[in-house]
Amino acid sequence: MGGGPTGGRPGSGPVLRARGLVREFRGFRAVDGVDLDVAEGSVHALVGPNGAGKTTLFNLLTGFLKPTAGSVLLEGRRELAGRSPEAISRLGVARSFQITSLFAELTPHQHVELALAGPTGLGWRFWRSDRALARFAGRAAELLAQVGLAGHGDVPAGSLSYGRKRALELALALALDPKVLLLDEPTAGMGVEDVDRTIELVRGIRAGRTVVMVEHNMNVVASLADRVTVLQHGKVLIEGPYAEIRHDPRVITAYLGDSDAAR
Amino acid sequence: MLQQAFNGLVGGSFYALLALGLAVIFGMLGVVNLAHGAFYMLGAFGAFIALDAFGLNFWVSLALVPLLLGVAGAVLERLFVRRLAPLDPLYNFLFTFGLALILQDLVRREYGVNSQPYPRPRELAGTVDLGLFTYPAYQVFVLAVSAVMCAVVWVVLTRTRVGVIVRAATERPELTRALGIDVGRWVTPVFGFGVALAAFAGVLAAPMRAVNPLMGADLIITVFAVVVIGGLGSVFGSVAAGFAIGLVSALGNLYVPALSQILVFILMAAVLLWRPAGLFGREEAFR
Amino acid sequence: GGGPGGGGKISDGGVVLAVLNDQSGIYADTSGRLTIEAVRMAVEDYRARYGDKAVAQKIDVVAADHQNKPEIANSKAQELYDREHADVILDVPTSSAALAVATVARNKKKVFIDVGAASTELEGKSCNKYTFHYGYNSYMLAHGTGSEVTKDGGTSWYIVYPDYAFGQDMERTFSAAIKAAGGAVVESDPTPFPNDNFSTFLLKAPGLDPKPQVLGTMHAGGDLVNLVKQYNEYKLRDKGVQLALGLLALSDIHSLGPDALAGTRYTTMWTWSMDDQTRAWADKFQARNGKRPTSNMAANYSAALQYLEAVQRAGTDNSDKVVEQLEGHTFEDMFVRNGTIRAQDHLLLHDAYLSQVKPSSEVKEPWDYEKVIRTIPAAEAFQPQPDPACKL
Amino acid sequence: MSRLARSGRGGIALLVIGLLAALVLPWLIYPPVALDIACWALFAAALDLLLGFTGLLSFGHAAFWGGSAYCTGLIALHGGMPFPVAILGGAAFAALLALPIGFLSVRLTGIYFAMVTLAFAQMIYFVANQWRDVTGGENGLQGIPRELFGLDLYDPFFFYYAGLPFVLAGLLAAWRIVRSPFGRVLVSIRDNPARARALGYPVDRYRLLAFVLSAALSGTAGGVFAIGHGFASLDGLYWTTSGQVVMMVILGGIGTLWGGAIGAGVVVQLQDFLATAGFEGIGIVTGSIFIVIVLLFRRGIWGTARHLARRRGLSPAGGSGGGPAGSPGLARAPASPRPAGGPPGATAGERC
Amino acid sequence: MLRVDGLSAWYGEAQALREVSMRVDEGEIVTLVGRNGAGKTTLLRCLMGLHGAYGRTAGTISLFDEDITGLAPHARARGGLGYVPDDRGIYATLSVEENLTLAPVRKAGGAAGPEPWSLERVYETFPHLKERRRSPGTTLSGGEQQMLVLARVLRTGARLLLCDEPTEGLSPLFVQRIGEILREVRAAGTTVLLVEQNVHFAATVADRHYLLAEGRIVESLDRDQVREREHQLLEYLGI
Ligand SMILES: Nc1ncnc2c1ncn2[C@@H]1O[C@H](COP(=O)(O)OP(=O)(O)OP(=O)(O)O)[C@@H](O)[C@H]1O
Ligand SMILES: Nc1ncnc2c1ncn2[C@@H]1O[C@H](COP(=O)(O)OP(=O)(O)OP(=O)(O)O)[C@@H](O)[C@H]1O
Ligand SMILES: [Mg+2]
Ligand SMILES: [Mg+2]
Repeated sequence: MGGGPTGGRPGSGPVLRARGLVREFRGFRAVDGVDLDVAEGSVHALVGPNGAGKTTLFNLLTGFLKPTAGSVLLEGRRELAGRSPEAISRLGVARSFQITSLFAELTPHQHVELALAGPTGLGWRFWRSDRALARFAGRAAELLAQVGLAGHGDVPAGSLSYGRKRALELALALALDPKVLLLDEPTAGMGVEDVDRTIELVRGIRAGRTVVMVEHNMNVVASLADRVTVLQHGKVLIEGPYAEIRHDPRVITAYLGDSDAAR
Repeated sequence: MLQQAFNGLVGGSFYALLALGLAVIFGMLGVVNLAHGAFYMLGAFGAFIALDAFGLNFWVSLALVPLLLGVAGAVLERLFVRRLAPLDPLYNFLFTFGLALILQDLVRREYGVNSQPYPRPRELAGTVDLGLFTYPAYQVFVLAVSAVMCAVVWVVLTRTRVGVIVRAATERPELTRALGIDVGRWVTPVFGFGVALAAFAGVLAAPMRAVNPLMGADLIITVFAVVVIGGLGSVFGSVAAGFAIGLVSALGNLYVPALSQILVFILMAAVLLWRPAGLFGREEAFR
Repeated sequence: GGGPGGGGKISDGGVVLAVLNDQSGIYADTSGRLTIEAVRMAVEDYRARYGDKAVAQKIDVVAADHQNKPEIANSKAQELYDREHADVILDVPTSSAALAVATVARNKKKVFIDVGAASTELEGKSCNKYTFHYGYNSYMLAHGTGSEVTKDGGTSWYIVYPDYAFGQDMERTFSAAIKAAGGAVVESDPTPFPNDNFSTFLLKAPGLDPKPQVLGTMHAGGDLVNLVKQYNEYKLRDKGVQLALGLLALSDIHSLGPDALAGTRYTTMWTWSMDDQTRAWADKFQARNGKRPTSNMAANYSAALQYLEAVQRAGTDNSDKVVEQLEGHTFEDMFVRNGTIRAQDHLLLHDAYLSQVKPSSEVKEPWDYEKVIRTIPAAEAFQPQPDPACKL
Repeated sequence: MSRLARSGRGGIALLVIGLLAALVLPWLIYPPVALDIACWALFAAALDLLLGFTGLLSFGHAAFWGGSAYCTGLIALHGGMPFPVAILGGAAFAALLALPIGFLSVRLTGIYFAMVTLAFAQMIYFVANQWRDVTGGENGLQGIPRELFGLDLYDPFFFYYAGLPFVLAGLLAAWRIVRSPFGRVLVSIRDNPARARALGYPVDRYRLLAFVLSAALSGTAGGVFAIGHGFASLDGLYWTTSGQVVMMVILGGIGTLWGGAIGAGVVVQLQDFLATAGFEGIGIVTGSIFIVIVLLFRRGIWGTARHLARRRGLSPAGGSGGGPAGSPGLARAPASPRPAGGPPGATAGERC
Repeated sequence: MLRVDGLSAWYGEAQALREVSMRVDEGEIVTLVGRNGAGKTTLLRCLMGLHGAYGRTAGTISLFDEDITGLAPHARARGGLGYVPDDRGIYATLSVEENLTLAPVRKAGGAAGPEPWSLERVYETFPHLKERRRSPGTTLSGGEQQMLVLARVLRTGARLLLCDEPTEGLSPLFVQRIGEILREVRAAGTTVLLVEQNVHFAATVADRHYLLAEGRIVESLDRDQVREREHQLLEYLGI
């Protein structure tokens, strides 16, 4: 597969480089020898049929699962495989969850504050007042507005509707201000309006950042992705710009179908 | 040595039976039943009262007492446990703790803390020749009966849909209803059954152990450790761990008496640190 | 209770006896509520004896339940002395509770007569001027059985004991007594506490080398019942291993049925069926309470009575004066024979009894299970010398 | 924000009331009992720090309370130190003890965590039981002195005021911890550990710190208790002690911090009352209280009061989260039995 | 077949549904569309009898001309309702196959209605599930879980399916496949009430649309209007 420069700015090496990643679940290989290069500054889409191993791959990249074999290099230097999720997050690789994962009792506002406070080490200060967190309030409000949650910042996240939870999920990933942002189906469950806003949002934040996204919504992929990797049965089927892969017959039979139904 | 091992299995059969009841109730209803020890005690007292007040012999008690207590357990489920089921498991944990205190104290007030006499059934007074050694008949009986009981329960739970339905009902009661299952109809008898198992163990214990209000209180902590070692909720794991712990503690008493008091706890801590869900527990998916 | 006499000889207008014990836990049957009744009987007997000449005209009996928790015993003891104006606290089973109350007694300078606890520490390093130990202790229990049974020919022993301080004390004293009497301890094993499965030890016993003649156990209550039930299951008696017990309560015999224990020997401080005097008192007790008294109840009766007698002799309930009267006092009563309260450590020395369980064929009336086979004289029954750690 | 401000002002009023209550307590009730209440209140708050705010139900906190009691006692007894030093030493010992225990147990949650902490506590109990040369076995460690520079503090009334500063400082610390950025992180970990990880928070280390802090506070309480009674007993290490403090927290209301103090007051007073009431059914009474609380007042005393106050207040949202169904919104899942650290997304349907 | 009259629902004090009236006829596929938070999920929960745990409701619901307003969820399920929740509702403690076979199958040969799907048919249609049938339910990938829920409800032979966003997280190919399946089951006599964010998809399968906004039905487009007024619909959704 591709080792060459892939989209983004020429000359910059891959910010994330996976080699021979394998993950087995009791003999079942969910990810089966994946090589992946994500160029710095690019938006890299990961698509593939359900159960192809996309989320599992994300879990491997972010430390939520330990790979059975293989390595992941961040910026060509740091080995990520074997590190804990929190350590990887600290290194600037943030993720969102496919199945919404929030703090039911905290408000969206508090969610974002927590995400913002993480890198400052403020979280350890058990002797300080939590009013110290207020210094992130402004930025938090901004982020919530960006994802369309402006009016919903102060109710417990548990009582948000499904779509709004998805939006909050996105805001959290953004708040970490990561070098590499891994989004697992960011637009799933969102209304059409929000999908468009999310596209704009990702476009807006990609400056100075790398985005890897799993997405089944081809409109989103088409309008955002510089490169697309198609996974199937845990292996890379093909990789290339969207315009190329969408006509590949293998992709059409395995994934897209006749493109009419694609969003 | 062989005899010691055998004797460990006999001791283990009580752990296994009690752990089985706990595992049924926990694994399927998500209720950590702290009153399990109290029901065991009530089983033994039931046998005592049946003999003392009604002249009913051991065999009648062995059938009747678990039945009655099972019904009582079902009633409890209907009235209380169910109301707490949708909440945090902590609440049922506390509810059954309170229940245990009350039951224990009621029996104590009625009969005092001293042990009550209960004779061995005449039919099992002798010893049996097991080839390599002879052994008290009653203990052989206990081992056999509890092994059969555990096997039967295990088969019933794995071969029928009861287990599946009740587990589903516990995990998401509302959704399970929405799938067309009348949750209550299934859950109540299962709770009753778990209680009946405790009572059954209690009746079995009456002829060979001290029958007093506190007999369940201390035992139950060990049994909890057993269930955790086996994997909370895993019926097979609990039973296997029950027998295994019986064996280990018998041998532990023999070889490292200094540690005998904490052996079970050491084992439990070790197992949990190695396999956080217990030996046969199900690990959770990451998603 | 009495601050140093405010004019009258009896402080606060009366004498208050406080019973602090376990009314709802594991000692509720041996000690518990009926012990209070026993103390009331002592008060009545005192009144009957002295009538108008009684120094203490107004006597109250109050009670509290320490729930087997030392901190409750501690707070309650303070409260009994301070608020209930108790002049003496009686009973207090569980050694940690007893020791805690002893400290309170020392600080408050008020009398405490412990009956319920077995620990020898009460007359050892925790002894104090106001604390008395009455009735029995672990030395008496262990030493009596250990040496008497050995002298009777049971010379090789296998000892099992619950693994906590009481059991460890018992084991030590037992072994010493056996050796002093010319016997040998083949092996001794600690058992978990509490425990309901003793088969490991029981199976092991006959196989030891040399084979022990006596299995000595230091267990109590439910553990003891478990052990004996299993002892009989394994038919150890038929295999030539006799049973000797460190501690046996009447109720345990009742639980097990006399035949399960027939012939078993143990040491006791008192039995209701011992002689006519004790029977008369036990009948009175039963008429009143519907039950036979335990030895602990009898001991409390005696302790209360002897306290009141001391008040009578002192002519006041002032603690220091009463303690003076108690120290070195030699006496007998329904419970105590050849009794002396040793001045150096406040331990009551009196006769103890090596007893044996009757087979059911000899049991003539309910609860008549015990037969005294030998009196252990007061001088031998308890520690011959006061513990040097005790400084009053 | 306005809600914060409001609760701030209300909080100060309550603080003053609480402080006054603490100061006059020994006038109202028997001083040794008052001291017991104060100690248990701190112990309960320390446990609530873990149960209510970190979502970990420890059934082994007796190890820290009792362990510190022994350590405090030994320092005072053999070290001849003034009692404040002994108490601090005890608290430090508890924290030290919590380090390995916590390190091994914080990886588990729910019932598993409860069981492992119970197991460790039982081990400590048996060690203390057998190591009688140091601990005095079941006789306990008796005669712990409570001198302070020659001052006679044997009068429990005076000692109450000598011990109170420790308790108050401990409570203050607990309050600070809960209302700190650290406390916020704990709540988030309680709600969803996987999410907290993804945000870069090392969950286990946070839990461990919470565990150690909680142990240190429990140790402070246990130390004052030991000095106050003049002894340390095995009873303090037994699992019933852990059970009792859990009961206090629940009675007061999980996650309310101050509720524990009320729970402590009720339980200790009740025990004191039952000791002389002549009603030989402590189990029946305590058991019934448990059941009534669980069935009718799940928020606990403080929690119920706070709920009513809020309902009467303006904010309709109250405090209750979006918890599922019938849950009256109080205490959140501290002991979810199934997932051992799994993200709730995997199991908890309606949550998030 | 389904009639809703004046249905309102609250979460505590907040009203989520306001006087919703609607009907679904036998053999139709009807979609409910609306922005996030419009109340779609709430409506389905009310129909299934699941809202009681969250707050109060008012109004009446009838199925086959029978008032089912007061019935428990399991009684409604027996009456022919099948439910696909928006959070998928997979049991973590059950294996995939146990998840599938949990719900009782409506007896064949009873009242008219679709033939319940056999296990073989399920596995044929969703080969993924067959492969993973022994795994715990929640270890499935997001999309596989979605298949599992749909298969579960088809297996019961429910006559009216309430599906909350069944295509969320599915690959384009599979979305297409779901569309086919829905048309297929309709042909076999199943009626479907569908909540959908994917309007294109909705337009391809549905006979009618209800538009929900802030808890109210604001528009109802029937069979003939659907195609021509699609743009209006999209507009309403903010596109
Ligand atoms: N913990 C696990 N145990 C067993 N199998 C697993 C586990 N996690 C994932 N799998 C399996 O691995 C495969 C890949 O899953 P993954 O979640 O990565 O798919 P995906 O590509 O994200 O699919 P989707 O688009 O549906 O989300 C699936 O078949 C799934 O069942
Ligand atoms: N558990 C809850 N507690 C309080 N309010 C809730 C709860 N669930 C939903 N709501 C509120 O009810 C309203 C309707 O929510 P509902 O989930 O029905 O919307 P929806 O149309 O399904 O949205 P989505 O497309 O995002 O799933 C929303 O304003 C939401 O915030
Ligand atoms: Mg996925
Ligand atoms: Mg919805």
